[in-house]
Amino acid sequence: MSSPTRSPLQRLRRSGALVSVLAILASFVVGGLLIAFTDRDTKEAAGYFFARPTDMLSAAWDAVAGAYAAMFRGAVFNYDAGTFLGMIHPLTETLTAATPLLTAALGVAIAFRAGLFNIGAQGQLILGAILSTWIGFTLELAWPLHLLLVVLGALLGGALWGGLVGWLKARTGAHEVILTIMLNYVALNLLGYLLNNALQREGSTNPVSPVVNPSAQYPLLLGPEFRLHLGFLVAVAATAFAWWLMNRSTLGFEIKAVGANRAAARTAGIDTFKVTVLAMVIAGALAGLSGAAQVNGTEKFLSESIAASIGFDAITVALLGRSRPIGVFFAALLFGAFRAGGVTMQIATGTPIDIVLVVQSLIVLFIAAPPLVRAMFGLNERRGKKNKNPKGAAGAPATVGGDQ
Amino acid sequence: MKLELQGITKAFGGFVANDSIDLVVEPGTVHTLLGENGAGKSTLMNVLFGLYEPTAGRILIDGEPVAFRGPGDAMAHGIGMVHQHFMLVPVFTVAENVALGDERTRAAGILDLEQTRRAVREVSDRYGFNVDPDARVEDLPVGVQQRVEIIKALVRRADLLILDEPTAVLTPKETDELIDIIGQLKASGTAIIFISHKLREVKAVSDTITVIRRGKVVGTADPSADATELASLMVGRAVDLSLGRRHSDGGDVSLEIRDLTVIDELGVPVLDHVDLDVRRGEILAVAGVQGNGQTELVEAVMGLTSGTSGSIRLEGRELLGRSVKEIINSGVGYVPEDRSTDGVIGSFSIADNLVLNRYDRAPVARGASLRPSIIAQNADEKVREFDIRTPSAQNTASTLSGGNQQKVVLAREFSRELKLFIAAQPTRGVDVGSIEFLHRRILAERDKDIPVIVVSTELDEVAELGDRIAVLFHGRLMGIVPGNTSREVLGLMMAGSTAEEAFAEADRSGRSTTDPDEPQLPGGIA
Amino acid sequence: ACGAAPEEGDGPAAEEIDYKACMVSDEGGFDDASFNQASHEGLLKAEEELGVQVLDAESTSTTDMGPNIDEMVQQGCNIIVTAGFMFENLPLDAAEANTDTKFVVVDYGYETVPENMRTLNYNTAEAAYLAGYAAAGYSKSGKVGTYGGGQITTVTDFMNGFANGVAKYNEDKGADVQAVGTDTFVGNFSDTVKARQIADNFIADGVDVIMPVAGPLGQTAVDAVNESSSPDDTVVWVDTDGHEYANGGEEAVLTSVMKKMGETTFESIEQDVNGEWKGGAYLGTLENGGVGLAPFYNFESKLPEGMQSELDALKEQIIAGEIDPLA
Amino acid sequence: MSTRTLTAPASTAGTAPAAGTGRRSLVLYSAGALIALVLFAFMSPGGTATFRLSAASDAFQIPALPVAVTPAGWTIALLLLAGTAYVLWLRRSGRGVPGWVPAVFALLFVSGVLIWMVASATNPSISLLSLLTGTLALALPMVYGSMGGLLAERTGVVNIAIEGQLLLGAFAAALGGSISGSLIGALVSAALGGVIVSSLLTLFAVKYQVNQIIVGVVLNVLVSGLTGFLFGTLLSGGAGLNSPPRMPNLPIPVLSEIPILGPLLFNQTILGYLMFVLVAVLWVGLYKTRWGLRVRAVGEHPKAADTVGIKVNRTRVLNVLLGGAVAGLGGSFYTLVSVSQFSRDMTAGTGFIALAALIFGRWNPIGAFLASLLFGFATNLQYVLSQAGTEVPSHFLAMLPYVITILAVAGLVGASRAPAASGQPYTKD
Ligand SMILES: Nc1ncnc2c1ncn2[C@@H]1O[C@H](COP(=O)(O)OP(=O)(O)OP(=O)(O)O)[C@@H](O)[C@H]1O
Ligand SMILES: Nc1ncnc2c1ncn2[C@@H]1O[C@H](COP(=O)(O)OP(=O)(O)OP(=O)(O)O)[C@@H](O)[C@H]1O
Ligand SMILES: [Mg+2]
Ligand SMILES: [Mg+2]
Repeated sequence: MSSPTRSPLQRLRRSGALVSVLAILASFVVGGLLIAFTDRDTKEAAGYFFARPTDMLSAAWDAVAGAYAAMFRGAVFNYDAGTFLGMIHPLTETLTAATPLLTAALGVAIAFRAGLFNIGAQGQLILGAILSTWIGFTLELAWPLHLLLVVLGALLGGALWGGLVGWLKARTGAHEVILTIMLNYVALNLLGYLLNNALQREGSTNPVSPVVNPSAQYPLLLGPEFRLHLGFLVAVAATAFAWWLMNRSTLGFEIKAVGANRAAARTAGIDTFKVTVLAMVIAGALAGLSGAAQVNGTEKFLSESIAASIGFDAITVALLGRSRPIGVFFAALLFGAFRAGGVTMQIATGTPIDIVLVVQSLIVLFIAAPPLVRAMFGLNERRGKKNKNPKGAAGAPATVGGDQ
Repeated sequence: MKLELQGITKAFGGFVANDSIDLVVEPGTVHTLLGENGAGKSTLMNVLFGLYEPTAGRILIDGEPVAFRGPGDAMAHGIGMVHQHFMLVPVFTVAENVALGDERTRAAGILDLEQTRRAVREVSDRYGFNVDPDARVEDLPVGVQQRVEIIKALVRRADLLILDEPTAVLTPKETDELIDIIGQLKASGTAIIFISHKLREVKAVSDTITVIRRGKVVGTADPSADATELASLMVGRAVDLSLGRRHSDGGDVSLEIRDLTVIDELGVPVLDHVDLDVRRGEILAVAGVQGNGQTELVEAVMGLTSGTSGSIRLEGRELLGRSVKEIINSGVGYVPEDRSTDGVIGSFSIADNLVLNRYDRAPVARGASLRPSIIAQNADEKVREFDIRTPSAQNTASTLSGGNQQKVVLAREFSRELKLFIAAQPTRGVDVGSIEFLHRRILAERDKDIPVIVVSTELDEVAELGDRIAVLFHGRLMGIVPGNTSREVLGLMMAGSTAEEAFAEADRSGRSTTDPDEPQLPGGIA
Repeated sequence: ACGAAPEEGDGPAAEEIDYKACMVSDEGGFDDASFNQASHEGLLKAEEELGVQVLDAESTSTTDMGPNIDEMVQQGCNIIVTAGFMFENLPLDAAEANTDTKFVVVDYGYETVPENMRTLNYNTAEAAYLAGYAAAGYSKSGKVGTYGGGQITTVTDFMNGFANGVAKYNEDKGADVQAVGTDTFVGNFSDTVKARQIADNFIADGVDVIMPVAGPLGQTAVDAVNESSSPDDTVVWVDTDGHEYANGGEEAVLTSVMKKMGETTFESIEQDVNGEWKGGAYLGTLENGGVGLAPFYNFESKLPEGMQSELDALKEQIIAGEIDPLA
Repeated sequence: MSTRTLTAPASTAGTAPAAGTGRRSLVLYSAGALIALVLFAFMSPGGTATFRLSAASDAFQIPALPVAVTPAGWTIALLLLAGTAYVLWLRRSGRGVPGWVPAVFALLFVSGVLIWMVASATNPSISLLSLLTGTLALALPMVYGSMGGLLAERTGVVNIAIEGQLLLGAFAAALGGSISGSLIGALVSAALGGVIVSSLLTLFAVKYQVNQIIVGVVLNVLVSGLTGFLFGTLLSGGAGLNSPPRMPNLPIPVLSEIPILGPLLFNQTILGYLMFVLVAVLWVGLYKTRWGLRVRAVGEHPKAADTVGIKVNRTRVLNVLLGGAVAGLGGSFYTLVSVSQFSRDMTAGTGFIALAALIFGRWNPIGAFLASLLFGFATNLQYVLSQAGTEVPSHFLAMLPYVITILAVAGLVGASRAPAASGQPYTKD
């Protein structure tokens, strides 16, 4: 909905920034408990808890504080680094990790707004990666042109895979959840096949592609010391585009209308077939863009695990961002930070990386349930101020099934 | 059973929907609640039925205070309710719906639907309902669904029956039948609370009338009071129920429908070779019992049906085969019969709903971009012009009451240059105050020399608005008759007589073929 | 929860030295029952026996691998072990940029290996060839089988070597033992139900020796064999010695194709700790003991007469280059 | 757009996958027949395809079934052509296509593909029996998952967290089984594991009305992280916490001796038998009992249920919890039957396939069961064929189950409608 009178900042405040902060805090506390309970030193000290209880408490505290401090150093600002560049290095890692998440999540979010639960970012990303790899190593072109072609290829690959879902859904009514899940696997196997055949690196027996030509790579933004590449700016541009699309464009209006009330949209003359297909095409194209960021930005070659879990994380990111482009942007940064911070935390303190998943999911849950957070922190729940329309607020289709 | 409500107050957050309401319902009487949309009638009934917990006040049954923790308790005390929006599970059969919550079972919780079927048949026979217990509810016409709701209450032996706007979707004949049934129930000692916006039937059934305005009881009225009086009491200002309209013969034929046939998914023709002309500046009212092809007629014109053949020409231009968008853009305005499903998008702002079918055209759009300032400005204008009751046009449409949602739809359609205006059931469930407003706006459109089609199952509305009246039965056109044709004749046509047969029949029975209420003006264009 | 509090200054058991040995896994993690785990055990052995400090990191995706290596460098690691081909050129780049740090790369190689790097590769086909030969000799049904987790070289080398060993047996003995499943892949390294079903299909088909090359999924074959109606069904385990390593391995594992990643990883660390770093490309073979066939334990007696000596002879031929196990 | 919409969103009942009608299925029929003609008849690899009907280990050996490939191919192709003509004729004369037509058509087509693929393998002989037993085994966790999902979704609570329920079930079975040393202990813990996920789902989705899809998606991640974390810190410590007891097969005397059917149906684990019982009980429960009537009402029209005194949210909570127990039990299959220990993310996306099966089966227990079987069949077909040494590259074989599902959903089943209230929290004032 276009609500030009409210700025994003105001909306953030209204959505209860305090609750969000508390939600994050609560998640870290739960994660901290897990860390403490499984920490080796803490367990050791617990063995003689009654003899010297402070040992256990301080051991627990050390474990938790150490882990989180390391995470902060790895994701935001490394106060231990000797140089300024070293200090801001973590931040650039966060941005790098956020890049593919961001575009894929934008795609998921746009599909959500059209009432489509797109679990297929993974497959769309893979198709984008396949095409951008292929263009990236077979062609010999000058830099900006080659990269441009790569990006177009990525968009096209994802758009095809997403559009196929939209088309099948609109044509046959087949459920998009089934279609996207199945197509993820088809894409993965297609990738595996190509990596053992047409896309296999010469002289290699492993399923990896050749390295893409330098002219097909996103140039590094801050020099060779940093992995941050132009793909990040492309993702920022994609966010701006998505914002315009969803808040200012006629197509976005149609997408939202179809997502909110298909019958009314049809009555108002909106071509629901076209919108369903286009929404999935755009969603797929954005996920495809993540494929380009992976291949032509960070990895430089294609492998079977090119999509990692980006396509699935993107769903969470999109939901956390309430399917609003700006929200998705910040959610992607948060998840990027976890990714970057998790690396340092794991190495510096030996805390298993899985804890990051736990904390991440708790954050999403708590942020989505403000009354729970208020209750946990003993803040009085304001009566009658009920979360009136939670499903609308979250921006996800409420149902998996059914043509709304 | 004697029911007393004492000081019932119900607040939603800060908003007080019921403000210490007192009410006494005597056994074997019909007590009518009258009030505008949003006056708080349904809320009060929901409190009584245990669906809402009252903020204050108490309920007494036969002098004993009772407390309901849920509808189960209310039913246990002999209260039955037919809700304004039917509480039937569409995919269930009648028997399953009736059984729900009060199931007969055999061992191990296995349903014994036979017992329920028997009970349904019993009640159905007693009151002549003619309901098949094994029919699936979603396949039934609304009138029958209504009866299923009543059966549900009766099978549970309700001593007090609440009927919340039971006639909103009924045809005149069904309404008459319902009134009969209410009479029978009353005679058997059942107390009835009746809610309706239709003053004619209110006058027909009520023993007592209580008028509610903005959550408060503002008085009682005598059923013999005249309609205008009741309306004024209800709205709190003088209401002029007669539109004082002039008849119009219309100008040139603008819309020509020829041989229009619509075949549904099962291959059954739901519209059968219909020919219709609509002239500039006239209102053609299309009457007919729900499910006889009116919906398909307007949807065919709008390009919303498939399996359509024939020809629909607007000013000589063929509409059939064009997309909905092209049809809208060629100047057809449309008020769909189900506003909340087809008319507005509940989660969109009122402002966005006001441009729902011209969001992609200048001035609302520039190229592929929307212009929020134009949308906002348009909204402010329309909210003022159409008196849409809302604190802000940025609120979502779902926060509006039905009448106000309808105003949004109308405002949207009237903000374009129209060449044809179609309104289906424009005032269904809307209170008299709003009806007056909506009717005036539709007439004003006609007077701008635009051809208008109004589809309604409401004979009052048909007679009120129609310059000519077309009647559909089983997808076929029974005839087109003058606007002042009597209810009697229209009723016969809606039951399947052709116009000639109907006039002959009415003549034979010696009744008037014209409506005495209708000022009989000879031709002449306004 | 009671007991005496330790006194201040109580150190760990091993004599700690100022040396950081570090390892980064690929997506499999350190409990993949395969190359990550085996190499990691070498690292843990170094911690215990050499007193080095250990840092380790699991990569959750390829995207984490670079940062993990960088972080290890930041942490001042003396030696960094990476396992798996997925690391590609990352260790090489890091080695070139950090010449003071040693790198050990498991299961991947480069044309030119810098001085501060040692690549560890294993010619598993050699040992798998022997296993295939032994399996063919053992099989009563005349059917043996193998399947992989995914179609990658480190997996298919085992499978092809095994199949060639079976063929060799047929050739030498004029037998007709079938090797099935050489193109059968679970499709991942985690879905136990699928892996188990493949093993069950094999068994139903009369296959009585199964060689699963699928990391943690290998356990499903051991369980399938232990629960099958025929006591003769067996498994050829890979990477480690399944007799000790697999759950229920004593009764099920005919032999194992060992790929001694733990030993060689440990050895690499030990070299550097002792100032004897050599670097370069290491290739584990039958000859140098980097790969090998585990003992047959209880199954020794069930093998055909003279099998052990035939295997020894084959081994010699392979070492001498007379047989190419992958041909 | 019709009178219906005045009351409540219309919805279809839980009927089993209905016959495909409409133009698109006609296209599909023709395409199927044409492919059959080209592939099975004209491009027939010839020779004989052998289908073995008993396992090598079976006491009772049934002779294998040899099929002459070319004649069989022609027969099938011609039958399919005839079928297409029949459908065309039915539609021309304005009649509906009976439900058995697409079923028989699909069966013939699949048989054709099967014969063709087997015949082109290096060793043109497969075991039909292990193809079928494997179908059941592969389907089992999916069936439990989709039944768990069904229990929740029938009350209008969307359950994306099936994957998490299976995984925590598998984990809990391993842990609980190891600690208690008993199968009962393992099963109870598995059910509890599923219930834990469910209780989080109800806490957030029912009590706090968080969008159900969000909760489900996130719970999967949470469980993956949590089990991964505990696996690393708790189970793999060598403390014997990851060695659950095994669940043996319990062949039913006599019955299990019946050729084909015996090994297929009467030589199962407890979980295997329970699966059949579960599907049957759920079907009867849902469509024939008071409980089922109420559950369906809550999922279709909670307000209507409320107005007749049914406690909507209580029903939802109970059902979601029960569904969690069911899915959790299914998860125990991983650690008690498939393999003897827990490993990271071992459910490998089965929960999502179960979700797809649930939708594919139109929220009907039998439909979901059949959908799971189809999926299990296609998966095992892939393995059986590659074992026989087919020419088709393994990656394409691996696509088989997914492609078949897409074709089936898009071609035959079309739109399936969820319970009408699905995803909508229920509140009243
Ligand atoms: N659940 C609710 N929460 C908040 N406000 C509500 C709720 N239900 C009703 N209201 C408000 O209470 C008022 C009374 O509504 P109610 O439905 O009782 O009116 P009504 O008299 O039945 O109107 P109508 O004639 O249109 O049916 C309305 O203004 C409405 O906005
Ligand atoms: N939970 C709620 N919170 C706030 N407002 C509500 C709630 N439920 C209903 N309302 C509001 O109650 C008002 C009246 O509802 P109601 O359904 O009675 O409308 P209505 O005027 O009767 O329309 P119609 O006659 O077409 O049904 C509407 O404004 C609706 O938005
Ligand atoms: Mg009302
Ligand atoms: Mg109303």
